[in-house]
Amino acid sequence: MTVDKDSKQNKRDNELEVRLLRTMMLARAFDSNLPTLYNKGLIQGSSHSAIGQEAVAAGACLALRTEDYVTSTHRGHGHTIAKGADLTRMTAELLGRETGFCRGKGGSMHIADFSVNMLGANGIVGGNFGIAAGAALSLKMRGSDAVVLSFFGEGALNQGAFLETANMAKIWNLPVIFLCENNHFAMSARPEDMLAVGAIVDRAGAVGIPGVEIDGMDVGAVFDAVQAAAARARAGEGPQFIAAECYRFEGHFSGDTMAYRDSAEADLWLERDPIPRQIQRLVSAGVLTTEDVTSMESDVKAMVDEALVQASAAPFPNPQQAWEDVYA
Amino acid sequence: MTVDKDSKQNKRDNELEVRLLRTMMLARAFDSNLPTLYNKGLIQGSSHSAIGQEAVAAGACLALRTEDYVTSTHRGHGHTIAKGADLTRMTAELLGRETGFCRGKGGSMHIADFSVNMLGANGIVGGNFGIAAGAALSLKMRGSDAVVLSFFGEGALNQGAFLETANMAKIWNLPVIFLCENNHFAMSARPEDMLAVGAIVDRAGAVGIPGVEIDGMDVGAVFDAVQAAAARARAGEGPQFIAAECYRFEGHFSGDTMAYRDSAEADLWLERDPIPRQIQRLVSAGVLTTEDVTSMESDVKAMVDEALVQASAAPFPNPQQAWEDVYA
Amino acid sequence: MPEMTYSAALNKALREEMNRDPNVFVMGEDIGVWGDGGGVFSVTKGLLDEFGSQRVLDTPISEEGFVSMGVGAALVGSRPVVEVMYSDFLTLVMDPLVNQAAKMRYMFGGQAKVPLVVRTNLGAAGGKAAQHSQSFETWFMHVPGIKVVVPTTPADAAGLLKTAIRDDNPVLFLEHKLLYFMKGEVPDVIEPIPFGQALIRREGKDVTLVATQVMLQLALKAADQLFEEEGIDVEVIDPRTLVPLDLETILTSVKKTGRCVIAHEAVERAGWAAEIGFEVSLQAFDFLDAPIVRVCSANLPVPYTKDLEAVVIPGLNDIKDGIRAVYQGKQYSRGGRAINE
Amino acid sequence: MPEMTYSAALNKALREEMNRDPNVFVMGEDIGVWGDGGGVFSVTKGLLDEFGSQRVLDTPISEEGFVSMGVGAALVGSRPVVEVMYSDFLTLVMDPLVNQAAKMRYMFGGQAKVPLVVRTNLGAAGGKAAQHSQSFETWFMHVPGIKVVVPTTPADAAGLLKTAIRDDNPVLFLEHKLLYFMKGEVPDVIEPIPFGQALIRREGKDVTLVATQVMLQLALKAADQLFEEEGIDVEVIDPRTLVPLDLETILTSVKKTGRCVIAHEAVERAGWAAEIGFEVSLQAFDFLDAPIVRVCSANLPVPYTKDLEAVVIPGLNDIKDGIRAVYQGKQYSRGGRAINE
Ligand SMILES: Cc1ncc(C[n+]2csc(CCOP(=O)(O)OP(=O)(O)O)c2C)c(N)n1
Ligand SMILES: Cc1ncc(C[n+]2csc(CCOP(=O)(O)OP(=O)(O)O)c2C)c(N)n1
Ligand SMILES: [Mg+2]
Ligand SMILES: [Mg+2]
Repeated sequence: MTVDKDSKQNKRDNELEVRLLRTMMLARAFDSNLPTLYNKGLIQGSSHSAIGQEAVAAGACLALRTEDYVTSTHRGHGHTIAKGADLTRMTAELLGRETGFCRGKGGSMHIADFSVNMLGANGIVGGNFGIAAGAALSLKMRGSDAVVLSFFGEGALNQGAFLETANMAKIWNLPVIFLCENNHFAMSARPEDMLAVGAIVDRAGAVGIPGVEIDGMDVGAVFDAVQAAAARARAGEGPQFIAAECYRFEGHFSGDTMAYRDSAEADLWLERDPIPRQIQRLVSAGVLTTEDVTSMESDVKAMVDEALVQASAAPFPNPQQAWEDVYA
Repeated sequence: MTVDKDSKQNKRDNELEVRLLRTMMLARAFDSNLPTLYNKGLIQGSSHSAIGQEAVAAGACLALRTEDYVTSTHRGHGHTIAKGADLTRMTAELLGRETGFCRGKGGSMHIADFSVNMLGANGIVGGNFGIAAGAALSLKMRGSDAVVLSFFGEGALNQGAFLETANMAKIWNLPVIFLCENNHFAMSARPEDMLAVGAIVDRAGAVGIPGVEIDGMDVGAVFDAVQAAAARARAGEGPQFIAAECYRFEGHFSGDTMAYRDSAEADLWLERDPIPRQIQRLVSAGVLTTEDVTSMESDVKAMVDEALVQASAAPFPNPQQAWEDVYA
Repeated sequence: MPEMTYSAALNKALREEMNRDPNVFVMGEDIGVWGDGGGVFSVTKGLLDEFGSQRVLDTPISEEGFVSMGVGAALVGSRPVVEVMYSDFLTLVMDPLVNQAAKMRYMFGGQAKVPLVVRTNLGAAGGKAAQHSQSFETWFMHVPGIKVVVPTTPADAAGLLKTAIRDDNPVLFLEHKLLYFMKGEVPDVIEPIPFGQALIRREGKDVTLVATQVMLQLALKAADQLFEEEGIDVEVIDPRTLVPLDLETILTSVKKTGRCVIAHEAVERAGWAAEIGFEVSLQAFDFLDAPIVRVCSANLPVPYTKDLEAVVIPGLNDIKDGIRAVYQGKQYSRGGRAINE
Repeated sequence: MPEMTYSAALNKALREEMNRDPNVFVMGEDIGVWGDGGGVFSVTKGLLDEFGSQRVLDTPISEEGFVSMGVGAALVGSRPVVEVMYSDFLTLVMDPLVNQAAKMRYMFGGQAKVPLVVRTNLGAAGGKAAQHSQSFETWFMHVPGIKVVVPTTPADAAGLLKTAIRDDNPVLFLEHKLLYFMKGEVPDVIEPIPFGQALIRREGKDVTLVATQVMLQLALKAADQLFEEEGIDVEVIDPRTLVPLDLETILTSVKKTGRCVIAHEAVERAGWAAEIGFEVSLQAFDFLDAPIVRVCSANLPVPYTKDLEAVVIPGLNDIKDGIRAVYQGKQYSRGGRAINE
């Protein structure tokens, strides 16, 4: 299955192509910093790097409107950045500061920015299926033409919540896009061992939802697929399913030695890194020079560094704040 | 999709055909008594009649061996009878007597006879999927060639537990048969409104399990399909799925006025009653005379009546017994 | 004031809230077309006709899914009222309730608001056995971030439901199967009843008795009988909401009476009687003239047959015995413990 | 006696049981090939190599499904040991545990036997926030039919796990994240340790302190420090199993000391300290010289950042304060209540 090209409303222009690249670079730069922050003891708990998967986050979020919603997973930094969240407040949250999006209460696993309709990462695998579908139900009821995109990993497809909510999304024809990031690992588990179907999209077939399988290492392909899906959902065609094939370049979380990983397989995927690929495309098309690229790279790095500086200057919450935010 | 005739091991002989009829008659006679028992205040709580669905219970259980297991639902009398449970102890359980299968602790909704490998009705819709698949896992591990058959209604297909356990049954190639009784109602809910797939078997496709759709009003068709599925499961071909199309002739439970039911639709199904159909078949084939049939009918009625007499004579449990059976 | 059933009162409150606020909608299994037009216990009767299938959603049998969709809908501006047919099935929706709804506002640092009501019904109702008779309200008292409502009278049911719907937090609204068709007076104009305000249902000077729902009804009967028969004057308190809990009213009463009984239908061990009893024993330490008594379900699953059910679920005589025990300063226990406990 | 970690001790017990009984098998997420060969906390390390993929099953992310398969397997003769990666995910398996495993023997009138062990880990472990830090053990005390084990030392973990596996009933075996890599002496030959036998970890005459797991460790430290610094002599009791509960040992101690502190990491409201505290306040009514003190997590979700986490989860000083309070006959509270409680 491939993307239905006809339903595309806009062609990607150069400005967009560059934004896609820049968004991926920013997400990469952000996650590249995690090990350092860890080693310095600045982050607690777990945080999960999405290095290698930036094309999915960037392509998807840039294909959405600001008023559209996304729900994310434990591996949510890229999604959050791509949806437009402020880097300093994100960093502050990871550092547990008062100025963080969650006032230091959430950390990486619960990063959320409601001001850009990013409804939150989730520590429960599969926990956001229903939240996404329910948000879509509300939007539909209230006559909004916004859509909801639910990011999730292929491992989450084995949660019963998927069947339940996708089924309801279909029978009620809800404007929700299920975007599966098949990064080929759920911790150490491989989809071929755990998913009793050949193709990821077959699982959507079980609930009658049309699915497409796309190259999740190609940011343009992701953008096109999501744009098309969003257009269909907005037009009242109901839920959509996209399986984006990608790869988790790093360990599940910091400290994962990946003893279970086959290095030959990994090498093949590392060659398909979505960032060099987009660079290559734009440079060879003459849209960017290599100098442009270098300066973009140092730009995003500077942004991430600056965010860290600013976030580090922010205070930790006052212990009394632990008692706040339980009830509205 | 139809049953794979080649995998049938035995042809149905006349003796079996008569046993199938008799089993259906017994199940019908048992459930026909429920309203009276209710009105007399002899049964508490809810019990669910499977009148109209006897072909599924009889065909399926007679196609299994004694050492094979079944799990059942809230609508489990027919399954229990067909698996070979003693009528008097069943009746005693419905009447809450000490001699009941569950010593009066379970009632209709938790009817179970472990001596014939009937692992219990279940008050939780979908609650038995995992129990069936887990039993199959244990059998496989221990090198048994018994299989497990899980009865469930089409409404249960919307429980996430189905996806989860069917998926594991498939990846681990377990000897379990998922037998969906599509009686076209889940209380007042219709499958066409609730199941986002055209064919019931498509849901099994989502987890790569081969499925057949059969006429659940034809006891022979059910027998053949289950026999074939059991043979495949026993031969190591893993989980099987059967959708038996049938109809709930009575209300969901006693007192259900069925205001939601379309009588024209019901009339069509009532004409397909599996019992007259099997009678017709056997009488016209000369296997049974109408006298034989009449005497079978009074036979089973006498059995049910006798069971009621005996069960009614049994004592209620001693209050002290409430404290027993919590822990082994 | 008109008399109506608990079920009809809930129905009225729901209808009025749906008329008042277009963001309120209801969903659940068989709440639309079942029976005489909505809901196994008729709470949603007539709503499908009045508000249409866009706001009255008959769901598939997918409890985890539709409760979690309620959370999502609440998060972006709707005010869903989701029905779970029996509270025993709360086992299936613990994740959306506990890990999502109750935590979102906190873990997102105040960004989120989850105005979700989940309605269901507690308790035994005669022969419904182990999987359709349970009372799980205590679990949710142990989960910060969710409110827990346990109304007994039709008027309270209606007024508290309005408050629940207008509350910006997740509310678990726990009805009781045996109350649905009991009647009581309900004001013509149903005003929201604030959470966290216990009611003294009967004044008395000798013993304080805290109870909810069916146990509250039995408690009132027990109090009247004991006053008549033995001159024991029992003050009966209905907390109405368990979270927030109006401990003040209870403490004030215990300080007056010096004796306290707590009755609930939930299993005794680790049930909420322990929580209230513990707090009372602390905060009224110097006022207590006798050990506190709790009258609760035995530590057993609920069996099917009548005589056994009666061993597990407390009845009128159990409550009377409990009151007499505390009055005489004796301990009270509903019978042997389960093996191996 | 060799020293080993809690995780290694569990691993050893599991391996020995798998060798002893071919019906024992393990399943769960990432228990086979993850990490250095099994389990996020290494409890199942090496088992896949030793016993093969027929008895060591790496599962999909389908908690409800695989726990319920554990129930089914147990029902027909296997002895499954099922791992749930974090106890927060128990929200997903409440139905198979509560409505199925715990009830089957009872509702089937003794026909069924469910020798199932579900292992998981409780508690906060530094920045794991609201969905990976919870302690739900109290919920299961409120469910007749299931046993609840909360081991603290490596030796207890190993011995109690053996008992759990040999028990013919469903057992919820609750480890603690912060204990996995703590060391202790473990006997060469691991004998099963009977359920329902509390241990006096430290004798003392002034105050009885009941605690489990991390709180128990802090309690022992607090006791030593307070004895040194202030001469308060604390008796520290480790119940080891919550169901069955050895209340006798606790009561005997309280009758001796006249004072009682109960500490747990679970949320205070409706946590098991209330249950034990309530029973103690009844059964040692005439022996108590001061109101019982509980030192528990605040009624809040667990926040991410360190300073806030420390407000919620009790620390050494909180326990010392609790002991001092009971010693001085004062009430103790860990701080303001959450809004609206
Ligand atoms: C309900 C639940 N089960 C298990 C976990 C532990 N866990 C965290 S991430 C993960 C793997 C998820 O795999 P996938 O959905 O493919 O997402 P990915 O990590 O690959 O992004 C697991 C098992 C969890 N957080 N929640
Ligand atoms: C988890 C759960 N949800 C809801 C119910 C209430 N309920 C009992 S039977 C039933 C309908 C089941 O439909 P189906 O699976 O088709 O079986 P049928 O009744 O048609 O035999 C419902 C909703 C229940 N018992 N358990
Ligand atoms: Mg993955
Ligand atoms: Mg049905």
